[in-house]
Amino acid sequence: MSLPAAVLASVQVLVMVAVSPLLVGLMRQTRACLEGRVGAGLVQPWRDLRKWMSKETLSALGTGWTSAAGPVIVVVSGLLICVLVPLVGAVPFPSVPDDLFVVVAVLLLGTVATDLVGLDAGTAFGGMGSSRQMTIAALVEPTVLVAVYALSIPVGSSALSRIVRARVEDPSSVASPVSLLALVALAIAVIAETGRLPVDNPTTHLELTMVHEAMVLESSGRDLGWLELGSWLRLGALLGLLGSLLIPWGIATEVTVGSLAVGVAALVVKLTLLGGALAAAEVFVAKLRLFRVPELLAGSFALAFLAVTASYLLVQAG
Amino acid sequence: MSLRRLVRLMLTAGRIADAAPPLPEAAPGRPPLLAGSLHVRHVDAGSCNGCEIEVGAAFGPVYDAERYGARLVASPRHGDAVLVTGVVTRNMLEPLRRTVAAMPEPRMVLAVGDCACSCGVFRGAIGVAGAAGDVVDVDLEVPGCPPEPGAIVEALRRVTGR
Amino acid sequence: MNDSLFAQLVSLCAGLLLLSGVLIVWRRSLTAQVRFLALQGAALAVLVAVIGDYQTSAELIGVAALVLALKAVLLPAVLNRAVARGDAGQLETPVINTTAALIASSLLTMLAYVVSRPLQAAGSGPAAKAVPVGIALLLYGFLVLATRRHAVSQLVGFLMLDNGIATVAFLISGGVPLVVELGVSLDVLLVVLILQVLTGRIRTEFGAADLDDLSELRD
Amino acid sequence: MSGVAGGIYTQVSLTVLAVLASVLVPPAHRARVAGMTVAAVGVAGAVTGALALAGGHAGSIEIPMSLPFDPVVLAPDALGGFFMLVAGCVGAVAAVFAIGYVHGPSASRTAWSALAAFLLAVQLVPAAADAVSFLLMWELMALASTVLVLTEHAARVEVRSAALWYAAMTQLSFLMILAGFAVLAAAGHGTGFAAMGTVDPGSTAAAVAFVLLALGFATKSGIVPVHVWLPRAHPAAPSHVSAVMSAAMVKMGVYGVLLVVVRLLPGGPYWWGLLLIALGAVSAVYGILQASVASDLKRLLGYSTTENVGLMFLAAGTAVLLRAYGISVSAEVALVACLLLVVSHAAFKTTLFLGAGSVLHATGERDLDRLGGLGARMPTTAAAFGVGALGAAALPVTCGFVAEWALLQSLIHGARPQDRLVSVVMPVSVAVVALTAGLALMTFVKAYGIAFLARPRSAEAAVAADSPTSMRVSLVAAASAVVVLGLIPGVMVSAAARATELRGVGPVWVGGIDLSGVAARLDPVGLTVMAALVTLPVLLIVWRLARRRPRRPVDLAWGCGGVRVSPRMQYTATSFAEPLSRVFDDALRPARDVEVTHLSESRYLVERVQFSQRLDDVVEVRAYRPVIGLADRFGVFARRLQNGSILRYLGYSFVALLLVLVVVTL
Repeated sequence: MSLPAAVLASVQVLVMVAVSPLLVGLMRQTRACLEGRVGAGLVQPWRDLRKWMSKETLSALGTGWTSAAGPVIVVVSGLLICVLVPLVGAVPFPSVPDDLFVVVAVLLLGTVATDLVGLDAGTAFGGMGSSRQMTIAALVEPTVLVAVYALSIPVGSSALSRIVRARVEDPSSVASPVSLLALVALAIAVIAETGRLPVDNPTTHLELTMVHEAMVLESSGRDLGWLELGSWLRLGALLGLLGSLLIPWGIATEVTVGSLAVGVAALVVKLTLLGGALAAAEVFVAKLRLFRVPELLAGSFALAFLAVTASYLLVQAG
Repeated sequence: MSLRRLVRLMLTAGRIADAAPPLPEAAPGRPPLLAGSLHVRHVDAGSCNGCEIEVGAAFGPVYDAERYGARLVASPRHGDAVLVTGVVTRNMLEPLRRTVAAMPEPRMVLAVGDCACSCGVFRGAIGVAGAAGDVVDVDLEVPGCPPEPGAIVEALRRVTGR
Repeated sequence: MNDSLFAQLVSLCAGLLLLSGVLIVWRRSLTAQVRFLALQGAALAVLVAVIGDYQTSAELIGVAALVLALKAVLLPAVLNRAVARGDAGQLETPVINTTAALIASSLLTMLAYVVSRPLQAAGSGPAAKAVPVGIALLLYGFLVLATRRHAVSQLVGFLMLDNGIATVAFLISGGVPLVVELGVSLDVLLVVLILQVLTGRIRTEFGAADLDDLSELRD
Repeated sequence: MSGVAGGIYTQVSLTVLAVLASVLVPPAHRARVAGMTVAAVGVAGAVTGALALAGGHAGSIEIPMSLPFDPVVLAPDALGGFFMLVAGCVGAVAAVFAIGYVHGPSASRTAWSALAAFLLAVQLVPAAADAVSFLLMWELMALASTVLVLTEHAARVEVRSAALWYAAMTQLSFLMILAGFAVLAAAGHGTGFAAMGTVDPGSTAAAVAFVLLALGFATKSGIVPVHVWLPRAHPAAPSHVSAVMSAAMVKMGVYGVLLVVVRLLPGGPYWWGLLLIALGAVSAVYGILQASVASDLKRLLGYSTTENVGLMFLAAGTAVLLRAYGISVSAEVALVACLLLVVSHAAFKTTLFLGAGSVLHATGERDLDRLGGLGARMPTTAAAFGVGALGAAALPVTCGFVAEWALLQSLIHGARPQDRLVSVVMPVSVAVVALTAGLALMTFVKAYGIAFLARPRSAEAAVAADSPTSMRVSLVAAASAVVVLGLIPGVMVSAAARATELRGVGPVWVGGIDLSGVAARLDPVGLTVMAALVTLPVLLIVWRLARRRPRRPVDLAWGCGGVRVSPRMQYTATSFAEPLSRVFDDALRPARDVEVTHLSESRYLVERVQFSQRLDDVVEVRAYRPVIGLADRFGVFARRLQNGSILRYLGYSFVALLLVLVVVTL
């Protein structure tokens, strides 16, 4: 393992752990402001997390080690994504590629862990949440991979760092139809993967409309803390990835103190912009019926496919 | 509502929330862990729905209990406090006990409204098992029939200390 | 205008055309469909203007203005009136579900790409590369025509088909002569107006313009 | 005598020994003795395969025949050795599993003898160097497996119809392969593979032979639409047999396809690739879709085999297509991906079928809707099945992930804008693979989560206990193969590269893959180390928190305060798959029925609600039922001619004689 990559990875992990709860706080705050409320403040997720970690953890009869190990796996998968995805800088490890297929697989590992926690609870709601989440995850996968395929054609590699680096060197490529279509498709996929509106309502209290909440209904104390932190990390990392692809400026392409500082600052700015925009957009949309979600995902799939086609049609035209 | 009207409403309405009243003194024996973040599980043990409307208002935009760190949650496993409204009817006796038992320590029980505090007008009525205090250990009481949202928010602030 | 800027602008317009086509297939709300049709018309107009500027042909710029007026403003406005006279914001139930239609449209795009090689050979330069977009629009148009029930959607499909043909024509040969274009445009306008009047009449008589209901009129 | 030839002799003699052992040893010791001997057959196969893989054409056995053909030759090349190695490993593990598993009819003399013969046949199919020996082994494989499928025919009625389906389809496959080889032999003037290799791939004969062979091999592999035997035969057969059938026998179809496109007719035209891709893509999606809604555990695994074989066909087709277009680097990667899929599927499907067998052994249930809570009761089985499920869902760090990664790499690097066909087929294939992967994830989360987590849904599941040692040992062996091959895939990549004589791929560092041709590399060990580094601080925090406040057990899961929270309220496999079956309503066509019974007092009060759902295989209903109906009608007609009266038969003979006489004189 090379030293610069290791330094960058640790910086990314530390920054994301610190920032992703704040990102969630920011999104809730944005929503509160638009609804005319004051809001709980940026650091509220951190307060919640601190409390969960020190609270008692219950495990119901019939639940096994899955319920205990699942939340930790979710967090680890979130942290691994933060290592693999170019957020602060695009300097990959030589032996572990930041290949998007690997990233998706690690992401799915977290999804599976959450799902098994939901199933292990042995309640109707847990199973319901798992089933829905899995259905959505299964249908999102084609969109993600085809969008990546579209992004990888101009670069000739599915390694994220290479895609991002190409964008840093030639920012005009961001505005090409290929990249825009693929990014829109990817954005819908990210929304579905992270359980935001209109696919899932993160603030719902109605069991029958839940997806993510239903799976974690049975978790308490630090289990809940890990699960929530994991989902925040995942949200942060995926939004950060969209940010790196959409606004490639500021990404460190070499590891120096200065470039890392710029990279961290740029990451915070990008997350603020994207998180704020996402939260503001969420105020205006209602949750889709579960059986309308496949339509949305098919739409994003069609966009991803168009991006691939467009890359054949139009790339050499330029 | 069309998008344009919604945006205009947001711009004209601005901040709806009332200014925060002064911080009340902390509730005796409140667990320090719950300072700043209090997740509330609401149990309607047999209310006339008057208190529900007030609880809803307390978490609405005007009183905005969320700014003090309180939030309603969907499961007692996630909660730190059970908020009981209404007299405890016989059918809700066991579910109420179970809800409190299902909540991880440290936990609190808030009785909101006269019925939950002391059975109110339903004292001795048929099907009534008692007040919340007769069934579970109540830590904080909010009297009133129904209590004002401000009073509910104040009780929550006595726990969160914000 | 240099070659690379021209190519980029063409590809941008082509991208917009495709996107608006897919969005028309996607959305079930009639208002949204008409809005995206207007967007498509505008993209087509810009495309024509770009080609005109590149070939420094004043005639083409004129055609662009005509296309803009007709396809981005006039026809959508006519359709909007038709929609507004029905209940606003109505959703329709297509023959095949949206998911299948969207997947079909992705496959149609691919098909367009495969079959357009001979057409591309007919043209030259960077513009001809985008010919499959026109074919794809044509196929989307047919898809919409074949799978939608509402009369307004059918019109939208028909117009998209027309847009596709126009796109191919402009990309390959820099457009047809002004007179022909004028004639075709007027034809289309006439068709739409007649159909609009007809649907209006049908609605006042029977209360709906759903094709399934209309098929019962034969008896 | 070379090592390979010796290995083949050893396999044959061990098989004879195994048959003797199963016939002669008394029932009390039969399982142990016969099981170990059969396992030895498998080990011998694996060693022979490894030798053949290492040495290329390292040895041969010639059996002279008095027929007017070339001599029958068994001479495994590197590719054959690769498949022999895989089959041998699967067979050895399954045989050890069988020692503890067999009971009743599956412990009989016939079953053990058939198992030995079956294993030998599976191992020797890839050793064949001419069409005659290939077909002989192929037929032995078909017959032995049919006997094995029939094992439990006395106890369960459905076994008979399953065996009938299997026998019919497998003979159909044999006939098509026979015809295909016959065409090739006629064109190449010889039954040896060397003679057949001289046929020009562009000729009509080659095209006809390819179609016949591809369809024949597809039938054996369970490719849609000739897959109908697979979801029936797997639940019918004993689990260790299902494992060998699914993990080894079905692969022989893939071997056959590779034999044709790599060894006999390399450089076939592009449409061969398209045909294989189309067959593969349809099978992959249809198979996993059916698997995701199945609630019979072994039926689910059977359909998942269809999916995986579909992916292998897709990879092989991609290799042919890309090679025809001269994109040889990606073609090589696709070929290697195909072999990786073979190995990884063999590893995880063995694990899964043996795991299912273990569950069946402990509970007597295959229906997921009646399982649950087995994780606490059968920890070894649960862990092994979990690992297998991870592999089948293509998640890191298992061999399934590596294989799928390689396949995707070959697909995304295959497209070149100047070749329109390729650049259209590649993204469609990526979408197919992605959808398949997503649905596989759902399928195996369901299989594992419903069977092993939460609370038992039936009394049988509640009293389950873990299986005997031999079963656990083989389960652990198979599961560790899934993980080890996933951690250091370099081993299987080198083997695959050697089998196909490619140079564009190789191992990197401890055992990762380096696809230098497409500039992609993967090192699961590095990924694991990184994951461990990230996990360490988290675990430290968990440990400290757990010391401060240990977990408190409570008696019930949260059920909204409900008083009657029973295990029947849990989600079942059917309910888990319900959203998906709705999304894919048009493809699956489930028959749903809701029956509401009202109280007699008032129709506003409901006494009970009954929901039933039936999912038939659409292909079977639409394509096979009409054909079978036609055959039935023909049979009824034929019965009128054959009414058993001796006079009538004599009459027929007389008429026939007259006809012959007339024809001869004319």
